[in-house]
Amino acid sequence: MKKIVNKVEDIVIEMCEGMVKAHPEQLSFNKKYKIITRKKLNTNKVTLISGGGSGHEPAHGGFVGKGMLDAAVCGDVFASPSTIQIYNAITKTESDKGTLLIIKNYSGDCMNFDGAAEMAEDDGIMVEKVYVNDDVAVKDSLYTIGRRGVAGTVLVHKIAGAAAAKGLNLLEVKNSAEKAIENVRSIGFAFTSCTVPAKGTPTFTIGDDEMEFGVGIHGEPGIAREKILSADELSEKMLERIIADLPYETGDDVALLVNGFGSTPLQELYLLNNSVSKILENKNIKIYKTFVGNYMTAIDMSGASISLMKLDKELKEMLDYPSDTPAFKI
Amino acid sequence: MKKIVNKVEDIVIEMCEGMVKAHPEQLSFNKKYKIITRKKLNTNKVTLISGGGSGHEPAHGGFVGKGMLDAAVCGDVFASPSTIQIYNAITKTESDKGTLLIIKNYSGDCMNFDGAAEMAEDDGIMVEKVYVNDDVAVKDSLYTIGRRGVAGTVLVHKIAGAAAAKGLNLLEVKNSAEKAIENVRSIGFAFTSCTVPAKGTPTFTIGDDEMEFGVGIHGEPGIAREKILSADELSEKMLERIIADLPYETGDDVALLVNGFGSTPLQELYLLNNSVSKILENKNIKIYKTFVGNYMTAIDMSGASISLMKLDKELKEMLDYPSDTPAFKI
Amino acid sequence: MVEIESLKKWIELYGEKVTENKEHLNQLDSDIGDGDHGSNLTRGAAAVKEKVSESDYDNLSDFFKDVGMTLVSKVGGASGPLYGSAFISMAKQAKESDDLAALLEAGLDGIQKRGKAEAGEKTMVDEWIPVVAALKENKLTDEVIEDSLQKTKDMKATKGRASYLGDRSIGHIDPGAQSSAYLFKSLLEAGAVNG
Amino acid sequence: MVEIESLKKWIELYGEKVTENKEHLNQLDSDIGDGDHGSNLTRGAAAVKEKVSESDYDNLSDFFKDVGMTLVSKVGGASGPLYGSAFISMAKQAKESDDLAALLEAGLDGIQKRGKAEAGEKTMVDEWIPVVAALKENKLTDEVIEDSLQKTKDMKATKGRASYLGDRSIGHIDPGAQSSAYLFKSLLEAGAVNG
Ligand SMILES: Nc1ncnc2c1ncn2[C@@H]1O[C@H](COP(=O)(O)OP(=O)(O)O)[C@@H](O)[C@H]1O
Ligand SMILES: Nc1ncnc2c1ncn2[C@@H]1O[C@H](COP(=O)(O)OP(=O)(O)O)[C@@H](O)[C@H]1O
Ligand SMILES: [Mg+2]
Ligand SMILES: [Mg+2]
Ligand SMILES: [Mg+2]
Ligand SMILES: [Mg+2]
Repeated sequence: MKKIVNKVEDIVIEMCEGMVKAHPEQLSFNKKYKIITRKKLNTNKVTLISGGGSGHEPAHGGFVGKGMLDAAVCGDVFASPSTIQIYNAITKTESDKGTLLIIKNYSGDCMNFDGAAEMAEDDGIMVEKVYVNDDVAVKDSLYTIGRRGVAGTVLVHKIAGAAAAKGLNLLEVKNSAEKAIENVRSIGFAFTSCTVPAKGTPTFTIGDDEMEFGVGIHGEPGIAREKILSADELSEKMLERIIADLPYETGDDVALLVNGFGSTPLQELYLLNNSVSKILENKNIKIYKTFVGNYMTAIDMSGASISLMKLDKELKEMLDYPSDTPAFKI
Repeated sequence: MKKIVNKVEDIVIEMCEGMVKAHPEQLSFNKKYKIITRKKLNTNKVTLISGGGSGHEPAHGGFVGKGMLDAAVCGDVFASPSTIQIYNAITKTESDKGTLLIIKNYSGDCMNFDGAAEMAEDDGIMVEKVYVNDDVAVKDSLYTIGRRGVAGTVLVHKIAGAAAAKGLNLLEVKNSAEKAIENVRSIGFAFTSCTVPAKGTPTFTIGDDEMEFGVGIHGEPGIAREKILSADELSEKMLERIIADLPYETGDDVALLVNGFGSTPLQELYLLNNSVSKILENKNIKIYKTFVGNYMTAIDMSGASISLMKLDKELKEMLDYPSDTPAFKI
Repeated sequence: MVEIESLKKWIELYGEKVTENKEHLNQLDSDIGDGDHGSNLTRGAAAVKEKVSESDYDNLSDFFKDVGMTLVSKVGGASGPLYGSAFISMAKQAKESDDLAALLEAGLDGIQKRGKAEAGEKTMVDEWIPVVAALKENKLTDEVIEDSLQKTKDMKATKGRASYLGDRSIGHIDPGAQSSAYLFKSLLEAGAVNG
Repeated sequence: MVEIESLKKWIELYGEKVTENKEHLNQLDSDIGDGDHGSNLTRGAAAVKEKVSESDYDNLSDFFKDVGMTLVSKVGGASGPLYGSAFISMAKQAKESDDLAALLEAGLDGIQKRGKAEAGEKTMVDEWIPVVAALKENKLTDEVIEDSLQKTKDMKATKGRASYLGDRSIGHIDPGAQSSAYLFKSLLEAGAVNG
């Protein structure tokens, strides 16, 4: 394992401190509970909290700031933060308007965020929750835990962040977040595995001509192991699944997020964006706004995901609403 | 070679188109000469042109926009753009106040930019040039071509961009750029080689416990092959060379750029920033502003560089001056 | 019926086992999850060890409560709240009886309240259910533990991270069932059963 | 003295050689540069082939000018302007004489004007200087070409990308010297010398 690291046990804390040091006017860090918060909290708006396992940088700390999150709770690498960490994040950022938790739909995250919400409610804090489940690689079923949350979460942060910044009340902000969730779909692929630092070796091995299609953001295996495809073919294949799912239709306006998984160079992400944009244009699905970069990563995995969010007038307004965070500026 | 790619020959064009499609309000692309320009050119300010080989994304196209560059000329991967490409960039962005070329100090770049400048001057266009040479890994000598330009170039773009945006004249903008160059120093290391797409295999091989110290941004070998170090040791070693060179002194204010080489995850860059910031603090070198990210990459190389720019009041003002480009927003 | 000393021994052995087998648990979790189950539990074991070494427990309930709260505070992931709930639930039960089967049944109950998993969903629950049943009949053996563990192999996961894999989850032992198997083996080794 | 047909053949053979040896040139450039010298020249060769196939040249100067301008326009890097300058300079010389040695001397001159490299700096110039000298004495042979190429191995680079390596550049053949060696071997094969 080759990483820029001191002691493996200290990665999360040192990384969070490094992030906060890069943005000292905007961010604060609570070391005991590993919470990154806005330096100046506004108690007159709904508080937005997200988080999850670490290893998804810049998520989630990079989305804390004006117009997006108020706090990000940082678990160990790929492990949801504990109930107690989240509970502390809620109590330390309490506002007059209540708190919305934006949770990626994983068993661990759901259990810990739910548990923390219960504890905070016992303290008399108003807490609402939304669960992001945008990954169309996973079958949505009543009999399973449903889909997982992946890169589309970033766009949900943006929409909910705008709603909160505009001063809407807790239920309204929750409704906006849910509307965002209903309209966003993602799918990804990986050329290589990530290496969880505590493990020190790649989570999976893969041939030189193979990719894992439908992969998540934790190095979990995807839908299938396949031969690698050209950028155009890959885009076609990914969009097919996404578009059919909602479905997105001719004439729809969308936000497009081309997201790298950590070690994918921008060169490749821009090239992928070119392929994806061409296909959407051919289908007359109109790209209202594009985001290309490493937003929701899987440590050092090589690969990318595509997310589309269908936009109506309200969502467009929220998307355009100013945000100023380390990793997302509008 | 695993890359998101269609045909290797088309990488530069498709990547540029993908970048411009992601920022349609800001950027235009001239496909024939591979020039990314601002959509709306302002002929009342000094025109700033940079560029070089491709493979350094987001450089240089990502720095075209308000408060930074007016045009980026894109060569093939790691090959300076041709004289004719650059000449066309100059003529197509001519302003009333002349043009400054910001050149990274490589034989190829110098020859092509110089040749293009001569051609443009023959056409009666005022052209000035500056050469960025911030890499302290290379000995500066009268008998060689001197140092090469690396990540510090981004900060030079920023300073020169601010000077031009403020309406200064050609010589003043050139002076600002030169002042920036005089005050910036960088050094980098790599854990892995990059893979030039046309070659298809890594430029160098390296052991699992080794790094290349003092490496450039083209997969060129560095000062020495060494055992990998911890983040703290690495930071100490890099800063030692940088600080001794200018030298930077107790009480100095600096801008700090922690730059990834393409496949280095943000997690590691933030952790590196933490180490570097701690050391600078101990030396009482004051960090005025920090930038952490993949700014000047070497395709998919894993590793990072550190750049410091010593700041006086004037440079601080220019650094703080608003810029709004795809990859650099202040 | 059970002595607090043997239960402290139990938790100590369990901590040792997950720590020794960290890589194995991570590997099982790499196959159908995210590769951190061993790391998560090792972190938890270290935190529990530190916590319980601070006090001299004279009642079971306090002991289990500290174990449970430490797991809930320090581990995160899915296994933190699940094992945490098990011990917190056992702490409550310990106030009423010190029957081992009843205690562990309460633990299972805690896991199912938190995680909503039923038998056959390829989770740690598939290790707990047969073990609790055997304990009730005083028939807990290594074979019971090992058999139920192996049975998770052919199951298709419908809870937890492995459920994203659908059919691809079949053919692998569930990591949480494996760590629970260590838990119950430790129980036997600690002499807490029939002791 | 030289026939335009044999010089067209020269350029054709040169294009073939760099294309065939693309990987080798890239590998030499990987050792002390950025690994693209073969790719750069192959791109140039393709562009030149396309360009010169369009016209039917009846004078040398126009032919060289098209070759040179194509390289300057299409290749970039260090080798584009250097080889480009060589041919543009030869185009000018061709207006005055058709002596091969004089032509190539003009080419060398063009390279040195552009790149400012002197003998011993481990560049293509170290291939050109002995070749031009030999041509003047009518003694150009494969050995001359190969010997000067091998001599670049022990040199320390002080121009071009390899100069960043300092002493680490010693022990490797210069890629630009290698491609120039192909250029001169093609000249012999094309029968342009003494032809
Ligand atoms: N809802 C659930 N009910 C019971 N056990 C579960 C549930 N979800 C997950 N598990 C167990 O947790 C184990 C994974 O734990 P761990 O790897 O530590 O957490 P994470 O999945 O968050 O990385 C699984 O192997 C499974 O046994
Ligand atoms: N100043 C110079 N004068 C003469 N030859 C040079 C000079 N700089 C570089 N070269 C030649 O160019 C070759 C490298 O060309 P190439 O790899 O195509 O360009 P780049 O270095 O831009 O990648 C070197 O091997 C050397 O022979
Ligand atoms: Mg996990
Ligand atoms: Mg090159
Ligand atoms: Mg796991
Ligand atoms: Mg080269």
